[in-house]
Order: sequence, then structure tokens, then C-alpha cells
Amino acid sequence: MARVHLSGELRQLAEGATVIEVDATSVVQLIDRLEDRFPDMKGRLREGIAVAIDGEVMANADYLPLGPESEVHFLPAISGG
Amino acid sequence: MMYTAPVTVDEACQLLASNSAAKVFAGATDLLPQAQAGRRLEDVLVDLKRIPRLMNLEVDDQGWTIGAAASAARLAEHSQLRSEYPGLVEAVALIGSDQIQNRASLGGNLCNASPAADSGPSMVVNEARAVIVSTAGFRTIPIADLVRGPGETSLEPGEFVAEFQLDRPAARRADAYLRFTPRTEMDIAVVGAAARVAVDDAGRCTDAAVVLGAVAPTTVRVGGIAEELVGSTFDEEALARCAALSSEACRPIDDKRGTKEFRRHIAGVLTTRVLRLAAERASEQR
Amino acid sequence: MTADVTPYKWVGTRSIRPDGLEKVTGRARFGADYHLPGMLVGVVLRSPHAHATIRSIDTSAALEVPGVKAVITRDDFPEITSEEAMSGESVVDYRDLSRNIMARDKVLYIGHPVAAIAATTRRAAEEGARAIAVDYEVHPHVLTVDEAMAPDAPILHHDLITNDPEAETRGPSNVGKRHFFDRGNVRAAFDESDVVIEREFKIRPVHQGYIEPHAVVADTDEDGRSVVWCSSQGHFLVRTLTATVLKWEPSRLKVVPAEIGGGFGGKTTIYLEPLAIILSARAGRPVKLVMSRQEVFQASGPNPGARVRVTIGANSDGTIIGAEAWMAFEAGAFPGSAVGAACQTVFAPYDIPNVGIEGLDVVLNTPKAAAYRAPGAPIAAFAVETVLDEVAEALSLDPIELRYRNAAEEGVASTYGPTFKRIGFKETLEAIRSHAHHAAPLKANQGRGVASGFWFNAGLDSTATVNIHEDGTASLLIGSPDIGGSRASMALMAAEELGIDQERIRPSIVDTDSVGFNDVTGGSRTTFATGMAVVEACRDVVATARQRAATLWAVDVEEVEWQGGRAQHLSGSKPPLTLTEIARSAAKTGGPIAATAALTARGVGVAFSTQICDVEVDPETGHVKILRYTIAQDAGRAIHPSYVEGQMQGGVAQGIGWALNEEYVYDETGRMENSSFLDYRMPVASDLPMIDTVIVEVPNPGHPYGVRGVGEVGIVPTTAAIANAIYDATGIRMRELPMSAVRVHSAIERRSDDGTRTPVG
Amino acid sequence: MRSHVTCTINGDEVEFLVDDRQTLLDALRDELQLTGTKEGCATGDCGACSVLIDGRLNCSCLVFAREVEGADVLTVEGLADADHLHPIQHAFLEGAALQCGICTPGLLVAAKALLDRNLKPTEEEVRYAIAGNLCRCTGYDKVVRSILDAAAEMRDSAVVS
Repeated sequence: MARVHLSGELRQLAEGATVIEVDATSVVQLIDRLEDRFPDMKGRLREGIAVAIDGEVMANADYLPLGPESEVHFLPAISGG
Repeated sequence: MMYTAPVTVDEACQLLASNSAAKVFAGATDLLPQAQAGRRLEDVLVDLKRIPRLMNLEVDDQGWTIGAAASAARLAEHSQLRSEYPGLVEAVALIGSDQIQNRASLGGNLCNASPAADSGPSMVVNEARAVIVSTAGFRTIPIADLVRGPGETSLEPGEFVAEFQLDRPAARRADAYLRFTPRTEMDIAVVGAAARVAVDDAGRCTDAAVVLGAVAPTTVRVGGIAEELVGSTFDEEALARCAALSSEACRPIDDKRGTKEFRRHIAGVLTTRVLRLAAERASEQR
Repeated sequence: MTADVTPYKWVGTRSIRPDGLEKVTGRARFGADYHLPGMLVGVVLRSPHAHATIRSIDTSAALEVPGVKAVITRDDFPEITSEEAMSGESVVDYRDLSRNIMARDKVLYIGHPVAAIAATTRRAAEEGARAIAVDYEVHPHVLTVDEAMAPDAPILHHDLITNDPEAETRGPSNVGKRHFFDRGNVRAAFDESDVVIEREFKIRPVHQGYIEPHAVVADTDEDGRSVVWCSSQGHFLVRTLTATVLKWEPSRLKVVPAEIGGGFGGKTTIYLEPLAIILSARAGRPVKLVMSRQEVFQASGPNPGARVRVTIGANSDGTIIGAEAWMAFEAGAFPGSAVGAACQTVFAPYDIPNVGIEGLDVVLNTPKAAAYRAPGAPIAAFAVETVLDEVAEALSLDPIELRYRNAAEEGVASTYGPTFKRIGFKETLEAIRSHAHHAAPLKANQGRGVASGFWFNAGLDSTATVNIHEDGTASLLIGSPDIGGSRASMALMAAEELGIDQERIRPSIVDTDSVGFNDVTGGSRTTFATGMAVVEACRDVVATARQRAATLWAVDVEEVEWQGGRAQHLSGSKPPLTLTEIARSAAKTGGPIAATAALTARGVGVAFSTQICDVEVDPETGHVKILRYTIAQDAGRAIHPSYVEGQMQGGVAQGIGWALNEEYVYDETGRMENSSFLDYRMPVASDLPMIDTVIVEVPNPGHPYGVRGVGEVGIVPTTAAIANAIYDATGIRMRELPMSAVRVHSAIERRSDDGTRTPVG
Repeated sequence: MRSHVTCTINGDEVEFLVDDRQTLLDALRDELQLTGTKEGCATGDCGACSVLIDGRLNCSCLVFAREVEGADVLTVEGLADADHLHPIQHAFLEGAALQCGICTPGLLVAAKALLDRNLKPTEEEVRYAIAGNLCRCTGYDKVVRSILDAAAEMRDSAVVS
């Protein structure tokens, strides 16, 4: 069960929940499950987004594996200088 | 566009007389950046640097003769000029980096007629003279009459400045130049201030003048400075009153380099400091 | 203080950079140094209006000008619909990118490209440009965040809707994106706080200031394939962006990396490449396009201007319990400023339970902002690190002690979400606190300031190839442009892995057909990620070399070890085989020895910097002089210490320019008044003291050599360190950048009217 | 109008054709393929185009090509002898005084101009001598140290030879 931490806009779209447990083994599976559960999130988790898994921020994280205790955050993607 | 490089004054005069669209230059350190920013180059450019008289830098009993095309670096390297006119050399040595110093000329700096020109205040405070030439011959005018306003000189068509003249400085008289710029180099004066003072054996002021740059369309000779200082020993109160006179004399503009209030205030600050520097130099002289 | 003596032979040494000889002899070729036979010169016709609709463009007269060979406009570029805009995963909106490279229906800033011309000479091309007739319908424009967000402001993009569920109006707006983060209850935290300080800040746009203007040569052949020579921070990114904008298959483009004359984030996008490619296609000849300095200022990608409000609440024991930030960034003509990154970094160095962060991305009629060294973070740090200084003073706590008590460390949930792994922030604070600079005496009108900063650093994708030649030397094929010395670092890591002298390793930056895909040189990632690919490829080579030795000795490979660049047999009974000997017999033992590693670099380590500076302020003029500067920064492991120091010193120098004299000055028509290196005042050599560096090494467990990115974090704290020093010298809190003499002096004047603390001395 | 220019460049007798409007910088780069001298601004504000003309340091973007008729021009390409680098080039490499390298040619020529006239410069004299050469990567620290190192080395070798 991955533990998804939500903040700001995403938390509002998840009826105010700050941490949600989601049964998923990859990021793309996690996003599908979240969109099923919270339809308003559709389209907000795919473009211009970076995913942090256990403290490591990564772009293009769709097929990265999630462990049973993985801590996941969705962050705006950034570009370096 | 045609480049010409006459080797005599007459040849240069002929070129200017025969072509109204001809323009003289020496360092081109204003001309080429302006061309880069879009200003059309004149049809005929007359390079003055091959005319020995215009590159001349010499002194005799009467005074100094400085060729209009001589580079700022050569002036700054001339030890006697540095000792007799430290302020003028300071001003000229502040015109840009070493690269610019090796090209920028006194004639170019003055005739480009930028209100912020560094050489203006020092040449005016030292009562230099400009020797102007054309096919009609030579005429000499006080330097203060050379610049009329931003980018505008009193030169008639076909005329150019051949050289500048400075008297030999009287004893116990010295000049100084200071300017305010955000950077320590490669900058244009937000305010420039030149001073010339004379003192007696006891260090009391016998003459004083301050001329400001970058605070009006042309250089500004500040009225009332001599009246304030003559007889004084440059005490703080007298210098403060001079600062007020300078701030009052400014007619600055707001632009990308500074606001009106800032320029007015800095003119006062620099006046006090440049007078003090000139006074120290004057009294140091034997 | 720094890590134990490195156990390495090459890593950590100060070798001569492999590209040094070319650069000091003038042989190195930058973007504008390429000449091809028959090459034409291109110029770009740019908008004279800040906001206008283009009704029509008539190029017929231009084509008549002798020497003009091609003229292109919006009609020569495919339309990219909003659906196609975000096709890639990257942060780029391709519709906006294509409309920034060549205006379509509207021009949105003075300098916006409207047409491009190629001719046999520059003068003919300029004459051609003057002959183009463009019919504009001019609209009112907006130049600051406040103007753009005003209710009646002219709208730049009618399809731009703020993605804000709470926003009252749902119509088109100049506010593109609203970022919002929160944790705990920041309001309650402020109520409980003994000290709450809220301050507003204004930051003007600045430019990266790279000395080399953008330059490209493109040669498009009759088959529609094009070879492009250009200076960029990532030629693979140039290929991807250019192909997408042209709707070409990327494989039709081969991008050859020139040496890059500085980028700092400003060359992680494209401006000229698509124009040169299409001009070349139309003219059937190579085309060179080079920006003038004026064009670089007016039409490349400055750093956004911004307005920031920061509030911090703390208890008397020095614990920060609440922090709030509101930021509005000037994205320029198209949405997409670094406000998202600023929101994440604003409080990142600190362990704060209750946080509220809001960031707005605002469009206005100025050039589209691009990345600039830790994009967004310096603006956020200028605000936070000055308010922190005020909190410390209110609690009469030493500023470093306040930061130390609240410093984030391993296991702390960062204010941007993820939990920190092993980090070196406290170590940088201790490095500065224990430095001689911290205790040195000060004179009248002098002051000392401290500040800290954070940056993520990036991983992303890299590919590297290692070829071993018959003489036992190695060549590295690298796809990351090298600006600050990364070729030297690659050679050092390869030397360490292969066990041979680093001078026997030749790293070269090769074109997009010669090595696998590499992400941009930016985000301080090159030594980390491309270094990781080089290390992995070298380890494959070592495995192959051991196999070949086993073949030569007719033994099992498990009996062969690799020590000091030699195959050693476990029994010691065989004389060791050098890489050269193995390479010389490679043909007999299985063929050439080479390896390629292609990877997504995982295990990125974030980085921190703490800095201390002394200034002297002339109370009569407000002029600020930097007397002394010391920077401590966690590099994880310094592969090449000189170039780590160089990144630290370069970041500080840019920060000093940003703090004191750099800003975009627009007139009311939206024209930049200071688009030259004379009036856009970057620090010159005589403005700066020596910049002392302390490399802190808290190794990043995620990298074979413990590397953390060093390129960006050095610029983050600098403006705040100087602002805090100015306060210490004058008693004046500066809250607007740049802290020019005019602004410092007027603050001194205002303050002496209201009679608060007079300056020291 | 196009004109003929003859001058010495890096010790070689050179002839070339230029448009009267062309600057020395453009002539070096476009007519003579000497691309070591760089353009950063074309207005004399960055120093990347610095050359020596008859021993004097100049921005070649502020000099008309025709002005060097008969002059002796030195560019970065002329600093090294056939087989060994000039001490300043060597010191820049040793001292990591360059990163991207676009300003390096101009800085090397400016440093040579300084050391030609003053082999014992102070740090401040070095900083003012290269104040006309903008560098955005290094913060100037290692550049100044390398020029001081080169001066020391040249002083030592001057004593020996």
C-alpha cells in the first residue's frame, strides 16, 4: 500500500485528505486508482508533474515500482538553470 | 560609406569642405556603439589619427598643447601632465577601461557632447581652450563654448577641433575630479565634479571653482564657490555651503542611471570631496 | 570539517581540463565560429510594439532586394494546437514555444520575432528586413505583475484560464497557474508565536548575462534533413524542441554541439534554430543566425521579476512554528515562470510544522522568462533569509544559531513534501560559524550578513560510451555540453574506474548521431548523472578486460581481479596485465573493447549553501562595496575541486550583480532602455574581492562517488546575505532588488527623517 | 566601398579586402577566419574582442579594419610560440581560470598588455587592468590569481634568461 501525501490543490480535490493509502505497485497504476476515486483529479497528475518516491524527486516516473511502504508526493515539475 | 585617413590638417579640412556628409573621428568609442544601435554611419568618415599635429602632446613655457585625437591613455601616462593637471588626468583616465583608454580621445569625448562626458568638467574648470580649424583657418574658443547641449556643439559645418590648449598652472594651484558611478569601472558618470583651487602660504584659499557634469544639458559652472571659499581654510561649514550651491545649480533629469533628487544630492557630496582633494593637492605643492 | 582524506588516486585532484588548450589558444569553436561554403547571413525582424495584432505581413519588396535569398514568416511554420501543446512529458508547452520563436496572430513583447531573412551579406539581409511591411493593430500593454493582475488589464491570451477552483471569475486572465501548498495550520501557529514578522519584497527582472550571444548555423539538404551547429546547454533538447516545433521526425535533425559561451539556464530552450533551418531549406544554402547583444537582452529569456510576501512566526526559544509565503512571478509573454520551484524551495532548508505557500504565474508584455541558475530559489531566499534575520534580531539570537536550531536534516519531512535523506545543511552552517571571517573585526559603516539556500539538483537521463584503443587509452563519447569543467570530472572518474592516468582519457562532447540521448546540462546534473553513465560504462569495460585476461591466461574469470589498472591473478602466479597489453591483444581475445551505459540517474542528492559577506556602505551616497565574501557549500564529493570552487564563485558573483546593480529598465512603451553591457551593470573584476570557498563534503549515498550537484545552489543565498550585511552597516532593511546606490540612499534619507537608528560611525 | 588592407597579424604579413564599414573584429573573424577573437557585445563593453594594436590593448569591435593599415596586430592565436604556451596561457590552465572560455581570449590579451608594462602588479592593479573584460562564469577570483602567478613566473624566468 503506497502512502500518498496530498497538499494544496490536490488535497482540495481529495476532499481534504492529507494522506491516502492506495494499493498500487507502480506510479501509473497509482494515478489511475486516484483518478477513479477522485474524478476531479483527472488530467492534473499527468502533465508538468514530478513524483517524489521515498524522498527522491523524479520526472517521467510513470513505470517506477512502488514498495509496500513507499511515501509518494506529487510536485510541479521544475527545470534546472 | 568611405573611410579616409588624411595626413595633414589641410587635407582633412578639404575633405570636410567638399562633402557635407563627412564626419571626423578619432577613437570611435562613441561613434561605433551608436552605429551598432542603429544610427546610420555618415557617407565619409575622416580618421584624424594619422595627422601628427592632432596626435601631438607637448608643453612649453606658454602651456600645454594636446592634439584632439591623442588617446586618453597617452595623456594619463604623461607624468608631467599628471603632476600639473592631476584632476584632468583623473577625468580622462576614467573614460572607460584600458581598451577604451587606448582609443578614446579628448576631442571625441568633448565633441560627442554627452552631458555625462568625463573630460568636460575638468577642461572647463581649468579654462582650457579649443583650437578649431576649417578651410577658413584656425579660431580659438573657450572650452565652455564648445558644447551647446546633448549631442550638439558650436562647430560650424566643415570645422573640427584640432587641439586643446592649457596654460601652465600657477603655483599652489591644483585641480581634482571625482564622479559617482555604480561600478568601479566601465561606467558612465551619474554625476561628475571637477574643482580647481589655489591657496596662499598659510593654506588659505585664494581662488576656487567647481564645474559639474551629468546634471544638466551641458557642464555647469557653480556660481558663488569662490565667494564662499576665498580667505577660508576649506572648513567644513564652508564646504557644506558649497555643496548646497552645487545641488542648487543642478538641472538634472530622471533616467536609467539616476533620479533627479539623487543627482542633486550627489552633486553636493562630490563637491565637498573634490574641493577637499584639490585643496590638499594645492597646499602640498611647494 | 570536510570528509576524511579521499581514498582515491584521481578523484579529488586538480587536473588540467582536457578542453583547456583549445580555449586558451583560441582554437575552441563556439556557436558563431562556424563558416560553411556558400553560407548566407540571417537576421530576424522583430516587433517594435509590446502588444499588437499582426493584420498582415508583405514580404514581396524584401525578396526584390539584391542578395536576399529567403524570407520566412509565421506562414512557414506549422500550427501547434493546444491539444498537441503538452504532448511530451516535459515542462514545455510546444504551442507557446512555437509562438515565441515566430509570432502568429499577436506580438506580445518588443523584440518578438515577426520574420527572418537570409542574404549573401548582413547589409543585404538588414535591407531586406527593412523592406518587409507589417500591418499592426496596437493594443494597450502591461509591464509589471501589478498592472497584469489589475481587474481591467488587457488580456494577452484569451485561452488562458487560471486553474484555480476558488477563483471567482472563470474568464480569461493574465494569471496562468496558481500553485498552492499547505501543511498543518499556519494561522493557528502565528497566533501561538511569540514573534510574527511579515514583509513584502519586490524583485526586478535580471538576465543570465552569458557573454556569448545565441548563435546557430543550419544546413538543410534537398531531402529535408538538416545539420545544425549551435551553442546550447543540451543539443538533444535542441533536437527534440526544434523537431516538435517544425513537426519533423527528430531523426531528420543532427545537432552538433559547439562550445557554449555560458548559459546558466538561458540556453536550455531554443530561439534561432527553427528559423535557420527553414531559411536554409528555402534558400538551399547554409544559414548563420547570430543574436546581437541587444537582441539577447530584449528577446531571449530573462529571469522573472516578482512580488513576494513572507511571514514567519517563532517562539522565544528560537523555534519556528509557522511560515507563509505569497509570490507572483512575471512569466513574460507566455505562461511558465519558475514560481513552482520557488514555492518548493522557499522554506526547504528548515523544519517547520505549519506552512502555507501560494504562487502565481503571471503573463505580461515582456520577453518570456527562461531558467536562470536554481530558477525561482534566489527570489524566494531573498525574502525568507532577510525575514529570518529580523526574527533572529527580535529574539536576540545569533542569525546562524536561529538557522541551526531550525535546520532540516535526515528524516525531516521537507516543507515541499518528501522526507530528506542524508543532507549537509548543518555542516555548511558550522563551516561558516567556525570560519575566521565570522569573527573578524569590522570598522565604521561596515556590516556583516549571513544567509543560506537550498536547491534540488536533478537526475534525468544520460548515455555515455567508452572506447578502449589499441594503445590502452580511452575515449569517452559524452552528450552533455560542458560549460564549467565537467569533461575534467568525467576523465577523473573514468581514470579512477579504469585505473589509468587521466591524461590517457580523452572525453569529447559529440553530436546527436554519435551517442545516445542526454538530457540538458542544467539542474546541476552533469557530473552526477552523466558521470554515473561514464562510471557504469567503465565498469563494463573493466569486466570485459578481466574476461580477456582470463582468456589470455586460460583461467576462469573469477580468478582475475582488477587492481590499479591491471588484471591480477588471485594466485599471484601470473605477471599482471595492463589495460594497454589487454587492448593490444583485443583482436585475438574477442574484438574491440567498448561499452555504453544508458540510464536514468537515480539517487539525486540535494545541496545546501551558507554564505557570509562584509559590505561597506557610503552613508552619503548609498554605494555598497563588497569587502569580503565566503561561501560554504555541500558538494557531496568534489570530483575536481577547482571547478567546484569555480561554480561556487560564479554563483556568488552573479548573486552580487543581482543584489547591487542588475535590472531590466523598461520605458513606458515597453522598450528595454538598458539593453547593453554598459547600462545593464554586471560586476567587473575591480568590483569584487576574492571569493573564499569552503567545500563541505557530506557524500550522497545515491552516487558511486558521493556526488551532489554544485552548479546552482551557490547563487541562492547571495542577495539576502548582502541585504543582511547592509542592515548591519546602516540599520536599513532593503526589500527591493537591486539594492542600487539610488535605492539605498533614498532608504537612508527616509529613515533619518523618521529618526530611527542612525548608521554606525 | 571595398578597400585593401595590409598589416602584420601575429607576426605574419597579411593582406585582405574589407568593406570600409567593417570593423577589425569582423575582418579578423569573417575575412581571415581567425575566430579566436570573440564578439560579446560589439559596443566595447565586454572586452571579449580584445586585441593588441602596436602593443596597445583595444576592443577590435571599436576599430575600423582599415585603421590597422601597416599596424602590428596580436590576437589570442598569436600568444603561444610554435611549441610552448605563453606563461599566462599556462597559468590559466593550471589555475582553472576559465570555465566556458568565451572571455578567455580577451582576458589573455588584456593580461599580456598589463604584464608587458608591469611585471609586479598588485591584486588591485590586475583587477583594474582586466576591468574591461567581462566574465560571467568565474567571479574573476581564479583569473586574478592566475595572472599574479604568471607575473611571478615571468619575473623568475626574466631573472634567469
